[in-house]
Parts: sequence; structure tokens; C-alpha cells
Amino acid sequence: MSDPIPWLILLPLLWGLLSFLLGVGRGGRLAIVCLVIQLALVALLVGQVVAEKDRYYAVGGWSAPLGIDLHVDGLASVMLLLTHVVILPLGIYARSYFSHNVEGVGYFWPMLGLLLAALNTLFMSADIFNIYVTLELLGLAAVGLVGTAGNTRSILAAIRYLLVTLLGSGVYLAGVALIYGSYGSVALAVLEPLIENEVSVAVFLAAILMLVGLLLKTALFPFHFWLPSAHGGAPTPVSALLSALVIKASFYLILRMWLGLYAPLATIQAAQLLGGLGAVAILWGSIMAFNQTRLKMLAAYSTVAQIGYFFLLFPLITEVGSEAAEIAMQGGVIQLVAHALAKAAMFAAAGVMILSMGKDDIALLSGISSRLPLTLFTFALAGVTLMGLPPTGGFIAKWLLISSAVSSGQWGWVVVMILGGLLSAGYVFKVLRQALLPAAAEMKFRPVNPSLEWPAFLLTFISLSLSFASNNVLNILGAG
Amino acid sequence: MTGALIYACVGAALFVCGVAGLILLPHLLRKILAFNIMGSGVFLMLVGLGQHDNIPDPIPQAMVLTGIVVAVAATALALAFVRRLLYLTSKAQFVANSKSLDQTEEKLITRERNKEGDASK
Amino acid sequence: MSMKSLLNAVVIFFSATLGLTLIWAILELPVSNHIHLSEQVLIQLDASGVRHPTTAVLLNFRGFDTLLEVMVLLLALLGVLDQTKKRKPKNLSISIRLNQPYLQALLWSARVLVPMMVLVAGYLLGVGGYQPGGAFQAAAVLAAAGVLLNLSGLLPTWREPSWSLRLGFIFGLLLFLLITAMTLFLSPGLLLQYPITLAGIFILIIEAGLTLSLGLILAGFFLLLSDEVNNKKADE
Amino acid sequence: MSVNESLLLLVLASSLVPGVIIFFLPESRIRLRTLLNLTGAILKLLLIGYMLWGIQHGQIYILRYNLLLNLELVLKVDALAALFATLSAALWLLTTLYAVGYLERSPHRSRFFGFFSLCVTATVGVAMAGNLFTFFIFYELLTLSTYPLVVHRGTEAAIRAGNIYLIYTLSGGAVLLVAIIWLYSLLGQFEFIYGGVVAVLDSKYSPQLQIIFLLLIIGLGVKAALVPLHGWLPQAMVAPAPVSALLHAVAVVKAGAFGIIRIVYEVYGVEYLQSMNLLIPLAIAASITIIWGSLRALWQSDLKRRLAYSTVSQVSYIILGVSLFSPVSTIGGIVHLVHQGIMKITLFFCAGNYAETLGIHKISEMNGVGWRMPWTSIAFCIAALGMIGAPLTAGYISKLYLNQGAEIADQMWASGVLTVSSLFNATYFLPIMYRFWFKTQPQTWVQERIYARGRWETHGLLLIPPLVSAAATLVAGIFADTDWSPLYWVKLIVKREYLL
Repeated sequence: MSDPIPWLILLPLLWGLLSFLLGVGRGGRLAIVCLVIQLALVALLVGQVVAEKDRYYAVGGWSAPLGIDLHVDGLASVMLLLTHVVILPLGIYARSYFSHNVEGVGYFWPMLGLLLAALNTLFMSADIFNIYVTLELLGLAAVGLVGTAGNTRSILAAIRYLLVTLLGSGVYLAGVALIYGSYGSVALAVLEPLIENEVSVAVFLAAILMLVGLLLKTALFPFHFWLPSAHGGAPTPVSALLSALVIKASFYLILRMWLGLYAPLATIQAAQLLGGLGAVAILWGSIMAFNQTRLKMLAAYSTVAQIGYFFLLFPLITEVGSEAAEIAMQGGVIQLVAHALAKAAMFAAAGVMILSMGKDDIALLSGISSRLPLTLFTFALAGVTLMGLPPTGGFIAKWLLISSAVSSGQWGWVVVMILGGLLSAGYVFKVLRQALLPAAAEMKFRPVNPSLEWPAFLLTFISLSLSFASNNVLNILGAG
Repeated sequence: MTGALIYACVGAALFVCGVAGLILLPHLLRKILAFNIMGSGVFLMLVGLGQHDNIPDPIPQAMVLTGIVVAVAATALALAFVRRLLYLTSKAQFVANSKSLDQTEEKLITRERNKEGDASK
Repeated sequence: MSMKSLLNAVVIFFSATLGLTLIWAILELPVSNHIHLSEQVLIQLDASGVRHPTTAVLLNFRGFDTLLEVMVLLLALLGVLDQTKKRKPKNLSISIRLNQPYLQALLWSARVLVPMMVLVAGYLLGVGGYQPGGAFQAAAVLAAAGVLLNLSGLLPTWREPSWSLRLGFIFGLLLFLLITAMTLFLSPGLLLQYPITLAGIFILIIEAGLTLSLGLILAGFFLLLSDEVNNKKADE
Repeated sequence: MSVNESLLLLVLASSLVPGVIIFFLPESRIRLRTLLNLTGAILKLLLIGYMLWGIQHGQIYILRYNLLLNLELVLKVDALAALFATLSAALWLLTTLYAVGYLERSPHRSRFFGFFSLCVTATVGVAMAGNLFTFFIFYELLTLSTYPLVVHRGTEAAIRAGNIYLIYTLSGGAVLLVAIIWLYSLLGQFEFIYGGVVAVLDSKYSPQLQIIFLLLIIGLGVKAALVPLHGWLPQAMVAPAPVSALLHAVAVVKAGAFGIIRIVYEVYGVEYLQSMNLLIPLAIAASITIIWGSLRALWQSDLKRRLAYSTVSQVSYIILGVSLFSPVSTIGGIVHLVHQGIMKITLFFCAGNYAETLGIHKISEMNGVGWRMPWTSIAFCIAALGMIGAPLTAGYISKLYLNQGAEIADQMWASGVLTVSSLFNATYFLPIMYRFWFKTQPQTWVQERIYARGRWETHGLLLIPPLVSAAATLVAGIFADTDWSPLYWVKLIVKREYLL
């Protein structure tokens, strides 16, 4: 009863169902109340993890391998906390956004509830088949949300996204089948000790299949093709949600399996390959972002580039000294957190500006600096986080990552990270520059409700405070 | 090689056929069918691989049941999208360039406006 | 064009390689260091509340998967609803026209078959405890009955679902969820841990609720997307 | 948190808080905005003044915040920090007054003053940073908060200048970041200490340390406008006059120079650099910059651009001073940090006055302007003479010490560089002065403003700041020997830096 773990799964499902009962577009207030409760639950859970190390939870009382285990360690705690910290302001934002009634809200709230349940379960699950189910739940919720706008662009994006996510989970499931065939279990706790350096073809293949499936969902170059249309074409609160959190879920799984289940197979070559793809993603995403004329597409391509940045983590944690690996891990996690907050804020701010301009066009931004100073400030600060400049969490992450790369002598990745930061400055300043220009005479800005501006600002504010509280995040991370 | 492994091998073959079809076939309905073939292949693999000692293993069977339900759900969602797309663009394929997309969008908006105008009369 | 055929070739090559490797891997599979879960299932079967091992896995040992899986179905329904909401009725050129004698045959078979299908569904639900069957199978049959009724024009296509229909959609899911939540308050207090004495009855309640709701949802996939069947006069 | 610790935060907050509030003020709240600005500026000056007094009386101002396990934010006010902070704070006050008058009728004032305050916060942060990590944070903050000021006018030229500014400073920042992280990975955590910290490392690290030093100088050299990294500075002159005055004559370029001082004396240690033969290359780079900047200044027809190239040249005096390995030249270099700031800001104020009052930007348009705007022109002439190094001005003191230092260090070529540069200075300033007073006024000026016909030659708020700073130029020169002059303070610093 007093344990927060089951409630983190049941509560979002419950309010999801209830808001469906309430009808189309309803349920926002219920959702926000429940999100507050969930945030408290997560805080409680994180407190427990910090106090008493990892938490295991045997669902149904049948522990692995018969039943399904949940496992909350430091990394999972950070992700859970991050999810709820991001989603609460976004929820408030979404309520206000949909009240402006620009794009159909549809069944946004029920889908959000189910999506959140999927995320929470995914972060905690220690069972690769259960993870498959959460991946499907997450994927379908995300696709459904993308489709709520209902115009051609978003339907096309949704179909493409759906097919990719199904392909991804299908391939993942094939890997699960091979693992079950090899070991007769799908529980991580059972499997981890069984996988050794020398594995059978089946297990090796399973690792590759699961990795590819998750990479498809994470949209690492060259699997990124579906992302810009899906993230750029969805209603703004959905874009923010997808870029900030949904992408992170599959990345989290890759990281988790890299460090845990498949650690014996995680060779330096594989790490270099992932890092190399990440480097290409940074380059390609940044250039494409720079060439966009629409604000949301720019932010979406920026996500492509930032995903590349995450994958630079792998060469830094594989077969290097334990100290360098630990620093890199810390940097990588802060990078995840900072990016989630910043990207959510960036999309939210972009949404406010688009509402005010009436059209998604960067060229129309001139003069917005005096109309929406707070929103522009939000956007700018989010951009600074992406560039990895002080005083943001992005900077702390970059500092740690570069420190680790320097101390393990991987200078190539140092150069990539530095270039990545500079390239992101290119597209962020493209927007800021336009916004600082004097307004065109014929431009009319529509007034915007402050309840849209403030949640977006809150997200960047949290991201800013993160740079001063990174120690706390790392404490949680280290608790596992 | 036990009999159960034949199912797994056939499953593997179906799986790769599905994957290739999902990537290569242009028509969306075919893509959806390919996805279902892929799914069936995986389910066969799961059941076939689970049956090591020729005793039916209930765990993969339950998993496959779960998987089938998920596949049904995904198929339904995909079909709903495709029908919507068919209504919007009269095509069940991806539209390649975004310019033509904008044009169809505008056409659609005028069409809906005209309809509303008709209705109000 | 050559680009495209190149892509085709590459994809086919990769798929073929993957297929062959998969088959190779399957044939090479070691039989050792294998955990025999099916034995554990049989050992614990008595504590599960049902007698059929697959049902035990589905609703007890791995009941958590099932809880999430029915939510996947609901999600698909939400997506479908979102897409039909914006659809103007009768905007598709496809329409089903039936000649009078065939229509009569369809109507007749629907009237005869649907009650039988409902019976079969009830049977499947009941036997789930000890032999193949259960909520999903029953729900599929129920949904098929709905599709048949719709095709024969006896049941109208669903538009924006009413409050009661929405309740029907989620009734079983909500029931499942509430029972799950209830387990947290019962004696062992773990999520989805049924007290041994109550496990059987809990599972039956859940299955019954799911049969109804999943039947509605599955039928909804068809009934929400289908066009109005014009069965009054074929020549109209 | 002790009183001294909170003082440090207060110093930062005194410009940060007004800045943030100002962002959200509507354009029309002129009085409140001015009040906030002036309160902040005066408060900051008072706080720093109090700390100056405290340092002389042996108080220690240091604040540490543990950001990560091995990463501390350190704010520290030592004698050197106090010098730069005082300069920034005093000139901020002057420039704020000036800017209030200058921007009286222009749009986006809230944005302007908001970022202006942020810049000052960043500059003071640079001054007070107690380790390289903290230094870097404020250094980059300075880059970010000056960008909107550079593009403030929103014209084609401003946008282009902004792009160039960003490319230069962000790349420089990136190089600096790599160098700092590298240094951290060798040394662990460290703070600025008199005499430097790297000497503790084994000699096998010397090649690495040499590369790091090069990277550090490149990174800082962008802002300090070392040739060939100076390209952004003349471009950035499209910004409004107060921006050019404070930021490009004082804050930004000095942040670079100040960083180099910290690196040379308190990270590497001047003895260590000398033993590694790293000082001479730095001195040569500075000399090339001095000559090149002066040369280019000769060819500029636009007054502000000529001043910009003059800045390029003059900032490297500081670097030359610190790289000559003699306490006396160090005194000359560091005191020039202050003197050049005062003199250059005067010149920019005056250039702004001409542009704002009479609409003249080109030197060729300035015939007889001395009789039309006598006060502005007198201020200009005092500062220009100071730049040349005429006796009784602050510039004389700097050059005196630099020359002596070069002699003591037995680097007579440096003294030659200074002489050549002074000659160039004279060549590009004296003709302007000649034009001011000995050419006849034109019938009409390019674009004369209404208030130019008032009681004063121009807006009162535009006139006071240059007069004050021109007076300061004289005072710092004439009373250099008293124990409240910048020179006295710098001698105190140098005594500590050389561990004398």
C-alpha cells in the first residue's frame, strides 16, 4: 500500500481510463492532479532508492524467472524523476494549448495516461518480454498522439512512425525469441549471469536484433528518417513529449542492455560504430536543422543531432578505465536530463510563438522579442543548453563527457563533441537572430495566454537549476 | 533437429520476408500485411524455440497470445490511419514531396470550406 | 529508378542473409544451460487458481503483461476513434451493394449465427480455466458476431461513441485494474498477487469483464471504420 | 554563509537582478528602468569599494560551491579581481548614464538594458572567478549576452557583424574549453594561486602543458583580439555607441586580456613559463598585434573603426607587459588594463556624441567640430593624447613602465615596438585633432538633432560621462604616485604575483 512502485503504473492507467470515460478532450484537470500525485510518488521512490539502494519488486509474488520482476536502480530513478518533472509542466501547457483549440485535442489525455504508464513500466521492468509489451504500448500511444492533429502531414508522419515502431519492436521480439530459445527465460536477473564472452550465434544475433530494433525506435542515423515528420508534424505538446521522453526510453534500454545483459558482447568496435553513427547524426541533423524554414522542423532535426550526441557515450564507457567510464556515464545521464528539459521547453516555446504568429515560419519571427520576451528567453536558454554552453546542464554534461574523453585519450570524440556544440549554435542562433530583428510593419501577433508561456519557462528554469544541482542527480544515479 | 525447430526455421523465413516486404512494398495495405507476416514469423519462432523437449511450454504460448493481440491492435490502428489518408489524398501511399502535400492540404481545406458553406445553406 | 532497384537489391540481400543466419543460429542452438520454466509452471499451477497452464501464465504468472496488453488494445481504439471523429460519413466511394437474394441469405444467417456465436463465446470463456480458450478467444467470437450484424445491416455503424458505449469499452479493463489495485490492499500486498483462495474467482471475474470489453473493442475496430451499409434497396 | 561570502553574491546580484527585472518591463517604464539601472550600478560600485577597503585590511573574500564531486564554483576577490571589478563597475555606471541619454528614442530599450546588465554581471564574474572552470562559465556568458547587443540595430550590417562575432567567440570558447578540461585532467581541481600551480607536475608533462598553453592563448586571444584572431572587433562596431564603449573597449576585450594575466601568473606561473620559453612567443604575438592594429588604424576613414583597430593594438600592450618577465613591465601591462579602459571609453563616448548629435561618422566630416562641440572635443583630445602617451595623462604612466620593464628584462626590441606604435598612434590621432580645431566648420552638419541646439552642445547625459572619464585620465596620470591611484594598486598586485 505504501509502496510507490505499483501505483506509478496503476495510477496513470486509471486516470487514462477515466478521462476516456469523460469524453473527447476532457480529463485535463484530472490528469494534472494525478501527475502531481505521481511526482510525489516518484520522489518517495527516489528517496527509498537513495536510502536503501536498488529496489526489486516481484509482480504477483512470483519472482523471476516464473513471474515478472521490476527493478529500480539509480539510472531508473533518474529517468522516472525526469519523466515526471518534464510531464507535469507539459501537462499544464497542453491543457492551455488545447484550449486555444488550434488542432484537435482528440483523446490526448487518455493516451497520455497510457503513455506514461508505459514509460514508467519500461524504466522499471527487468524482463525483456515485458519490455516488449511496454515498447508496444509506448509506440502505439506515441503514434496515436501524432495522429491526433488529423491533417495529411501528421497522418503521413503517424503511418511512417507506426510502421517503423512496429518493425522495431518486431525485430526486438525476434531477439527475445532467440534468447528464450537459448536460455529458456526472459528475466534479466536470470539471463545476466548466463551470458558470457563466448556466446552462441543465436545469442549474438539476438543482441544485434534487439539493438537494431531499439535503434530504429531511437532514430539514430540512418534510422532517423521518420523522426522529423513525426515530431515536427504532431501537435506541439505531443512533439515536446516525444522528443523529450519517448526517444529517451529506447535509448535507456540500449544503455541498460549495453551495461547489463550484453555487457560481455559490448566490444570497443561496436562502441566505435555507434559513436561513429552518432557523429554522422550530429553533422547531418545540424545541417538539416539549419536548412529548415519551419520552427518545429528545426527543433525536430535538432533532436536527430542530439540523439547522435547521446551515442557518443558508448565509446566513452566501453573498455576504458573505470574512472573515465564513470565520469562519462555521469555526463551522459546529465546530458539526457538536460536535453529532455531543454527540448521540451524548446518545443513548448516554439508552439507559443507559432500560435502568436499564426503560422510556423521562422522568417515571420521578427519582432517577437518585444512581444513574447519570456518565450523567446525560454527558447534561447533551451538553445544554450543544446549548445552545451554555461550556465546550463548541457554544459555540465559536456564538461564531464569531454573530461572523460580526454582522460581516456579519445581525442577524436573530443573534436566531435566540440563541433557538435558549435553546429547546434548555428541553428539556434538562426532563430534567435530572426527574433531579434525589428518587426515587419504588417506583422500582427496574436496575444497568447500566459498559462502557455510559464510552463515552458518553468522547464528551462528547471534545466538551469539543474546545472547547480547536478550533484543531486548524480547522487541518485550513484545510488544504484 | 527436432520437429519443433522446423517451426522456428519457417518462422525465421516468414520473419525476413515480412521485414523485406515492410520496407520494400510501396502500397500501405501491403506494408500492413507484411507486418502481419513478420509478426507471425516471430510468433512461430517463439513457440518453436520454446518447445525443446517436445512438451508444449505454456510461457511462449502466453507470450504469443499477447503478441497476437498487440499485432491486431496495431493493424487496426494502421488501417484507421490508411483510411484517413485515403480520404485526405485519395492515395494509400506515402506522398513523396512536401510541396505537393501542401497543395493537397489547401485543396482539402477549400473542399471542406465549400462543404460547410453548402451545409449552412 | 536505378537507385530504387539498388535499394531493393540491398534490402533483399540483407533479408536473405539475416534469414539464413537466423536459421543457422536456430539449428546451432545449444540445448544445455536451459531453464525449464514449463516445469515450474506445472509445479506452481495449483497456486494459480486455474488448471490450464497457458491461462495460468497469461492471467497469473505473467498477468502483468496481460494488463498492459489490453491497454494496447484500448490505445488502438483511441487512435481509431481519433481518426473516425474527423471523418465525414459517406465520403468514401466504396460502398457495399448487395443483391436482394444474397442480402436475405446474409440476414438469415446473421439471425441464426449470432446467438450461437454468443453461446460459443460463453463456452470459450468458461473452459478457459482448464483447456484452451479464455477471454481473448471469446472476445474474438463476440466481435465477429458484431461484424456480421453490421455487414448484414442489423447493427448500425458506430459514430462518436456514447457515454455508455465508452463505459462498455473500458468496463473490463477498469475491472481488471481495480482488482489489480485491490491486490495491493489484500494480505500479501504485492501488485497482482491474488490470495490463493480467491485467485480462481478473481481470474474468472477478470476474464468475464475482458470478454465483454475486448469484444466491444475488437468489434469497434470494424464498426467504427466501416461505412453505412445501404440495405434498404439495392437500386437506391 | 558568512558576510564576506554573501558580499560576493551581492556584487553579482546587483546587476543580475535589475537586468532580469528590466527584461520584463514594458518599454514605457523609463523612469523605473533608469532607477533600477542606476541603483544597481551605484550599489555595485559601493560593494566593490567596500571590498577594496577590506582587501587592504587583510580581509579574504572567497566563496566555494561544490557543483560536482571534483568541480567547484569559486568566487574570489583578490587584488587583481578587485582592480578589474572596480574598473567594470565604475565604467558601467558612466555608460549607463550615457546609454540612458543615447537611447532615449530608440526601440527595444528593455531588451538593451537587460542584456547590458547581464554583460556587466558576466564581466564582474570573470573578474571574480577563482578558478578556470568558473572563469569559463562567465566568459561564455559574456559571449552570449553581448550577442544581442551587437545585433541590436537589426540592420544587415549588424546581423553580419553578429554572425562574425559568434563564429569567432564561440570557436574561441570551444578551444578554451578543451584546453581547460585538459588542464583539469592533468592537475585535478585547482584554483588561481599566486605563482601558478602547474610547476608541481612532472616534467614529462611539459609538452602537453605547452600545447595547452597555446590553446589557452588562442581561446583567450579571440576576445583579446590578438592578430590574427581580431577580425570580429572592427565589425562589431556597428553596435550602438554605449555597447562599443563599454563592451568592446572594456568588458569583452579585457576579459580576454584578464584571462591571459590569470593564466600567465596564477596558473602557469611566470617563472615556469620563462623556463619553458613560452613568454617570448607570447610577447612576439602581442608585438605583431600592436604594430598591425596601429597600421590598420591609419587607413580607417570611419572614426569608430579607427578606434576599434586602436583597441586591437592597445589591448596587446597589456599582453606585452605581462609577457616580458619583469615586475616593472608587468606593472605597466596591468595598469594599462585600467588606463586603456578609461581612455578608450572616453573616445567611444565622444565618437557616439558626434554621431548622435551631428550625424557624423567619418573623420573627413569632422572639420571644425571642435568649435561646434568644444567639451566633447576637449575630452576626446585628452583621451587621444593619453593614447599617444603624452605626459600628464594615464597613457604616459603605462608606457613609461612598459618601456622601463623592457629595458630591465633586456628586451630592447619591445621598447622599439612601443616607440613605433606610439608614432603610429600620433599619426592617426593628431590629424583628427588638427581637423577639430584648425579646419573650418561646414555650413550644415550631416544630420543635426534638435537637442543639439539646446543649452549644451548636446544632451546632458551624453556630455557628463566623457568629461568624467577624460578627467579620470588626467587624474590617473597626474596623481599616479598617490596611494589611491590605479598604479599604486597594481604595484600591490605585482608584488604578490611575483611572490616578492
